[in-house]
Amino acid sequence: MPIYEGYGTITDKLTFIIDIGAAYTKIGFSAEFAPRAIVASEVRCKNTNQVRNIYDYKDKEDLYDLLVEFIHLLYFKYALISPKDRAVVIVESLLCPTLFRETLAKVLFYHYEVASLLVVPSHLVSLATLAIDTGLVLDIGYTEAVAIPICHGSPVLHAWQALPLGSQAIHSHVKTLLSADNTGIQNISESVLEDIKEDIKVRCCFVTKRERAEKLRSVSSDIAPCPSVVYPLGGTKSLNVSGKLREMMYEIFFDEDLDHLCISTMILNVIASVDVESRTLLAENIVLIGGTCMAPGFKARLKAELYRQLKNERYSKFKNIKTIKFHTPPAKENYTAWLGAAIYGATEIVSMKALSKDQYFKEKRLPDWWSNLKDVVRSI
Amino acid sequence: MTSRNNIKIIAGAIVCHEAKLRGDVTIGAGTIMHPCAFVNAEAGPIIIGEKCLVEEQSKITHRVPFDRVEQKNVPVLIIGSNNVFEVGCNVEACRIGDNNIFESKCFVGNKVTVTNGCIIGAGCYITEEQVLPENTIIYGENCLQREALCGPGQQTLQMDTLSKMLPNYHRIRKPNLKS
Amino acid sequence: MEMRDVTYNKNDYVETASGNKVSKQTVLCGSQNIVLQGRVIVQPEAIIRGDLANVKTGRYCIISKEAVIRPPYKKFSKGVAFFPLTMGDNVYVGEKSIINAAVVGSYVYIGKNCVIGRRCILKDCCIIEDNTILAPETVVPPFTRYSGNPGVQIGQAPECQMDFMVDFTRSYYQHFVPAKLI
Amino acid sequence: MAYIIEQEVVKYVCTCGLLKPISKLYFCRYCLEVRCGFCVCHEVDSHFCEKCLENMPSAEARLKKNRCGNCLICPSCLLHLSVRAATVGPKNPEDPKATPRKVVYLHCLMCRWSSRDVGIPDQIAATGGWPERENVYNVRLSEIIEWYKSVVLLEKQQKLEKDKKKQRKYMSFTDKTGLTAEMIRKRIGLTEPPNPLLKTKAKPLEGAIAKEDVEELPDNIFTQPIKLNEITTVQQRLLQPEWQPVTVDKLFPIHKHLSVKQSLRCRSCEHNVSKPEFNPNSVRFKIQLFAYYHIPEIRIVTVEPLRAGQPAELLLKFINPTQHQTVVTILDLSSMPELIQDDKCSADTSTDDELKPIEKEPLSLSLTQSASLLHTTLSRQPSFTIKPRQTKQQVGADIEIPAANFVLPPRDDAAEFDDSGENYNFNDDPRLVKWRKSNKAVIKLQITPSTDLNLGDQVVVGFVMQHIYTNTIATSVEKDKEPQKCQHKIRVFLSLGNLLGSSE
Repeated sequence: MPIYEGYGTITDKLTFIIDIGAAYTKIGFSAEFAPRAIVASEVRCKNTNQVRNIYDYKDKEDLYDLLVEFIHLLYFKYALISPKDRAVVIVESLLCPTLFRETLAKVLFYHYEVASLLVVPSHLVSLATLAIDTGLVLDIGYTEAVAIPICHGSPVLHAWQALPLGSQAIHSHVKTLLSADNTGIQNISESVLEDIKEDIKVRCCFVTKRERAEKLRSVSSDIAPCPSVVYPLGGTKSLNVSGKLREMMYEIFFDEDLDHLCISTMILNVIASVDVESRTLLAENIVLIGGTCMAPGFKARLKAELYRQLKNERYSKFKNIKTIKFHTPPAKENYTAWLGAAIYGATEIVSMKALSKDQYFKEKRLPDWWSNLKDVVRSI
Repeated sequence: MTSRNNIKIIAGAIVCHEAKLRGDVTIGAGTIMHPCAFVNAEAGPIIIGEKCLVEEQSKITHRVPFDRVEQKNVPVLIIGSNNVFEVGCNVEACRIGDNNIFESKCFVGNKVTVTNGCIIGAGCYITEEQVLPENTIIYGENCLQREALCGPGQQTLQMDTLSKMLPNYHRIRKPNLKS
Repeated sequence: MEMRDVTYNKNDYVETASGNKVSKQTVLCGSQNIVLQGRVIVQPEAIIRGDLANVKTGRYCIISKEAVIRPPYKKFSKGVAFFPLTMGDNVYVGEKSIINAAVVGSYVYIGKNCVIGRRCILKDCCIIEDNTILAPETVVPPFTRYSGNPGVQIGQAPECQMDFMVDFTRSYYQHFVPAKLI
Repeated sequence: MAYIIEQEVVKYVCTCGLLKPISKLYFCRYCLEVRCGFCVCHEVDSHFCEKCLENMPSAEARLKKNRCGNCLICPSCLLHLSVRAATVGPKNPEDPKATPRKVVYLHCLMCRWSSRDVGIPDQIAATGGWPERENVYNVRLSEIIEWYKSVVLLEKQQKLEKDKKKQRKYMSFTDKTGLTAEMIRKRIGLTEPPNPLLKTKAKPLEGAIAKEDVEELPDNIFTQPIKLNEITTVQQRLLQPEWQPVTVDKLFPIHKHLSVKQSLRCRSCEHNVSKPEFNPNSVRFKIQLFAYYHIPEIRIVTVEPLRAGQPAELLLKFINPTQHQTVVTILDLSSMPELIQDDKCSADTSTDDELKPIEKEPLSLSLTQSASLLHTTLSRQPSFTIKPRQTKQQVGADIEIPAANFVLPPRDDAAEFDDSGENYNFNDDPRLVKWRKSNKAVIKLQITPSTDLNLGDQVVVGFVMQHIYTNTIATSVEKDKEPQKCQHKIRVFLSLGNLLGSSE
C-alpha cells in the first residue's frame, strides 16, 4: 500500500514509545519493528559527574530532576525530535511504584509539554507481537520476575506472582561466588564492578541442565564443570571465572525457597490461581519477555523444570496439562514489550485513549491503565 | 648495571642526535629514531631489530622485575623488526617480536611478552604477566582485546619518506657498525 | 576565579616582535616551517615537528609543557605524505598532550595528557577533557565536550565558549609575565 | 578557566530557582528575566551528521531513521569506520594483461575491526553500497500492525456512529456551517464512502502458535573452552537491537546516528533565547541571549583565610559585558524574597510588583511580536511556565553589605589593546572599589564565616546583585524613545573555600 504509507509519513505525528526498564530503556517510534536504541537507564549527574540510575532516587524532587535529565537525553540524543505537542506511549510494569509513574507523567506534561500520554502495561502489550489474546506472560527483568496471565485480552490481575529474581540477583550472586573463589574482586570499586558483573554474566555464563546442576552441587561429583575462563580486568589484573560459576550462576532461579517459590513454581502458581478452563490454555501459551530470559539455555531449562514440577504432588490437580508450550515473539526478549507498545502506538488507540494535556491538568493525576484501556483491549 | 654507554648503530639506521641512548644499545639497519626518543638499557643490553620506527618522547626501557632482580645473567632485551613506537609510548616489555605497534602513551610492563603483529592501543596500560598471542589488539580504557585476522600493515612507505626527510633537518649519528 | 600571574625567567624565553613567547627549552624541529601568528606561548620541552610538514597556529595559542605538535601522515598508493597542521586562534593545549590532528579549529580547549590521533579534525569551540584519547580521524563537532579512551562525546560546551576562550587565552597571555629581578 | 575545567564557584540563581554558573544562563530580553537550560523549552533545530558535518533535512532524517547515509560506525568499539582502499590481484591471475582491481573495505582505526573480518565483500566504489540487513520479521510484523490498526479503526468507527446517533439533535450548528460533509451526504440519502483504511480488514490474522520445542544448549558448551574475544559485549549487542549478535563474526557496520542543533525558547514569552546557525560547522548564533552578554560577571579574586567568627576580606571582580554603563548595588539576600512562598497560580511566575519595576509592558510588546512568530509554527501550542522552586542553598557566612554602589563603564573591545592606564573618575568609594580598568572593577567586601560551621566545611556567601539593565529592543521598535533602563536583581552565591581552624 504505497499510497497509504506516503500519507502516513507526511501527516502522522510520530508517536514516541518509551519503555523505561530498571536497567535498560528501550525507545523508538510507533509502527517500527525494533527500538531505535536500547540505552542504560542512567544519567550522568552534572554536579558530581557520577552516573546514577534513575531508579536510585532519593525523593520526589530528585526523581523529577533525574527524569528530566534522562528524558532530555532520550529526545535530543536518540529520538531527535522536539517533545512538545507530540504523543508519547509509555510501557509500564504492573509493579511500577505510584510515585514513579506520577512523577514521570508530571515530567512529560509539565516539563516537556507532550500533547498526550498513553500508558500501556508491559505484559498485555507483549501479546500484541504475537497477535494472540491469551497467554501467560513472564517478565524477567533487572529487579524482579513478574508473571501475569492474560485471558481474552484482559490481564487476570489477582493471579499475578512476582519474585525478586532478575539480573540484579544474578549480579550479586556473581559477586558472592567470585569473592568465595578468592579472585580479589573485593578490591575493585563498586562502579566498575557493576559493569564487570554484567559482562561476566553475559559473556561467560549460561543456564545449565538440571542433571548437571545437581551433580555439580554434590560434593563427590563425577562430572567436570565446563572449562573456566580467564577474564582480563583492564591490563593490570585478571579474574579466574571458574567453570562451576559459569554453570551454576543461574541456579538461583530454580532453587526453591522455604515457600517452594522459584521461577518454575511461580508460573504454576499463576496457572493454579486462574479458572480451570484457562489453565491448559495458559500452559500452552507461555511468553517470556525481559532481557534476563535471553540467557543461553534458559528456555530449555525452564521447560524441563516445569515438567519436573508437574510431577510433584503439589501440582497433582494439573492432570490435564500435558504439554508446556512457549511462544517465540518476532523480537528479542528484551524489547518484546516495547514492540507491543509500538504496535499499539501505530493504531488509533493513541488518539482515542491517551490522556491529553488538558485532561491531565484538570485531574492532575494519571488514571490507572486498567480503567483506561479495558474496553479497547477487549475489542482486540 | 651498565653505566657506560655502548651504542652500536648498524649502517642504514637513522638515529637523530637528540635521541637519548643510555647503556648498551644496538640499533639495527633501517631503524629510524626521532629526536627526543629515549632508549634506556638500564638493566641489560637492548637490541633493536631492523626497520623499527621510534618516535619522539617514546621510552624503551630494559628493566628487570623486582622479583627477578637477584637473578644473575640478565637477559638481553631483543626487539624484533618492523616495530613502531609512537609518540610518548613507554615500553618495558621483556621481549618484543616483529611487526608490533605501540601507540601513543601506552605502557607495557616488564612482565609482558609481545609476540608478533600486536597493536597496543593509545593510552592502554598493561602490566599483568602474560604473553600476548599473535595479532592481538588491545584498545580502549579497559584494555579490551581483539584478535585480528592479520597483523598491521608495514610502515615501509612512511619509513622511506622519513629517511629522506629527517637528514635534511637533523644531525644524524654516524653508524659505527657495518651490516 | 580570577587568574593569577604566572611568572617566567626572562632569560629562558625568546619574545618575538609579534609577541610570541617561546621557551628556549622547546624543541622546534624545522623552525622555518613553523608559523606562530602572534601572542603565542610555547612552554618548555614542548616539541613542534615543523620538519615533517608546516605547522601554523593562530593568535593567542598556548602550548603547555611537554606537548607535542606533530603533523599527521597519510598513506597513498605511491608513498606517505605528511600533511600540514593548522591551528586556529585562542587554542589551549594542556601539558603532555600529543596533537596529531590535521586541523584544530579556533577556541578549542585541549586538556592535559591527551592524545589527538592522526588526521583528527577538531572544529571550533570544542573541549577535549584531560586524559582523553581520540582515535585517528575523529571529527569533533563544534560545541562538544569529549572525554575518555576512546574519546567520545560526553556533553556540550557552553554556548559562549568562543568568548570564554578569547577571554581565557588573552588573560593567560596578560598574566604570563617575566619575573621581576630582585 | 572557570567555565571549562574548574569547579563552579560563582553561581547565580535562575528565575526558576536553580543555581547555575553564568555560562549556563540565558537572559530573556523580553521578560527581563534570567533563564536556564532547565526552564526553557528545547527544540530540535536541525539534524546533522557529526562525522561528515553535513546537514540533513528533517524529513530525510526521519525517513532514514536519523542515520547518516554515508558514515558508518564500528560495531565493535562504536567509533566511526574509515574507508580504506586496497588493490587485489586480478580475477584471473593467469592473464598477464589483467590489471589489479581497486577495492575498498571498511576499517576501524581504534580497534582495527574491518569489514573483511566478518566476510563483507569488498566494494568497488568508495561511497556506500554496503549490504544492509533487514529485520527477519518484517512481513509478519507489518501484517500484525495493519491488522491491529484496522481493528481499532473499526471500533472507532462504530463508536462514532453511536455518538452520532446520540448527538443528532445538537448538530444543527455544524450542519449550517457545512462542517461535516458526511452529515449532508446522509441527509440527501447518499451512503457514506467506506473508509479506505478499513479495506485491510479483509485479511484476518492468525495468532502465533506456541511450540513445545525450545532451543537446547549445544553439547559442546560443557567441554569446549570459550574464547572471550569472540563473544560480544552487552554494548555491542544493544547497538543493534534487532539482531543482538552473540559472537563477533555477526557484527555488521552501523550507520552513524545523527545529532541535532537545539534552539531554546523562553517559556513565558515564546521568544528564542538561543538559536544556532544552520550550518553544522558554524559556531555563530542567529539569536544569542546568553546571560554572559547581559549580566555583570563576578569572579573571585582573592579571599583571606576563612575562620569561624572572624571577619575576612573578599575581593570580587565585576565585569560589565554590555555596551551600556551600569551601576551595581550589592543588597542583602532578604531584599529578594523567594517567589515560591506565595502559592499562586502555577502559570504565572512573577507576581511581585517590587521585582518588576517596568510592569508588564515588555510582555505585551512581546506578544504582538510573537504573533507573527507563532504563525510560522502553526501547530505550536503556547507554553506555560512552571512554578519556580525554592532555592536550597544554605549560606554559611555573613556579608557586610556596602552602603555605596559602583559604576561599571560599558565594554569597549578596543580597550583590550590599550595598555595606557587611563582612569575614569567615578567618585568611587575607596573603601569599596579597589581597582578598576575599562569595564572591570574589583571591589572589597567583608565577610564573617558563621560560628556554626565545622572545620573543613565549604563556606558559601550570598547576596543580591542589583544592576541597571539597558534594554535595547525597545529602541529598535520605537526609535524616538530613550533606551529603557531597568533595575535587575539577581541572587548570587559564592563558594569561597573550606573553613580553616582558628589561628590562635
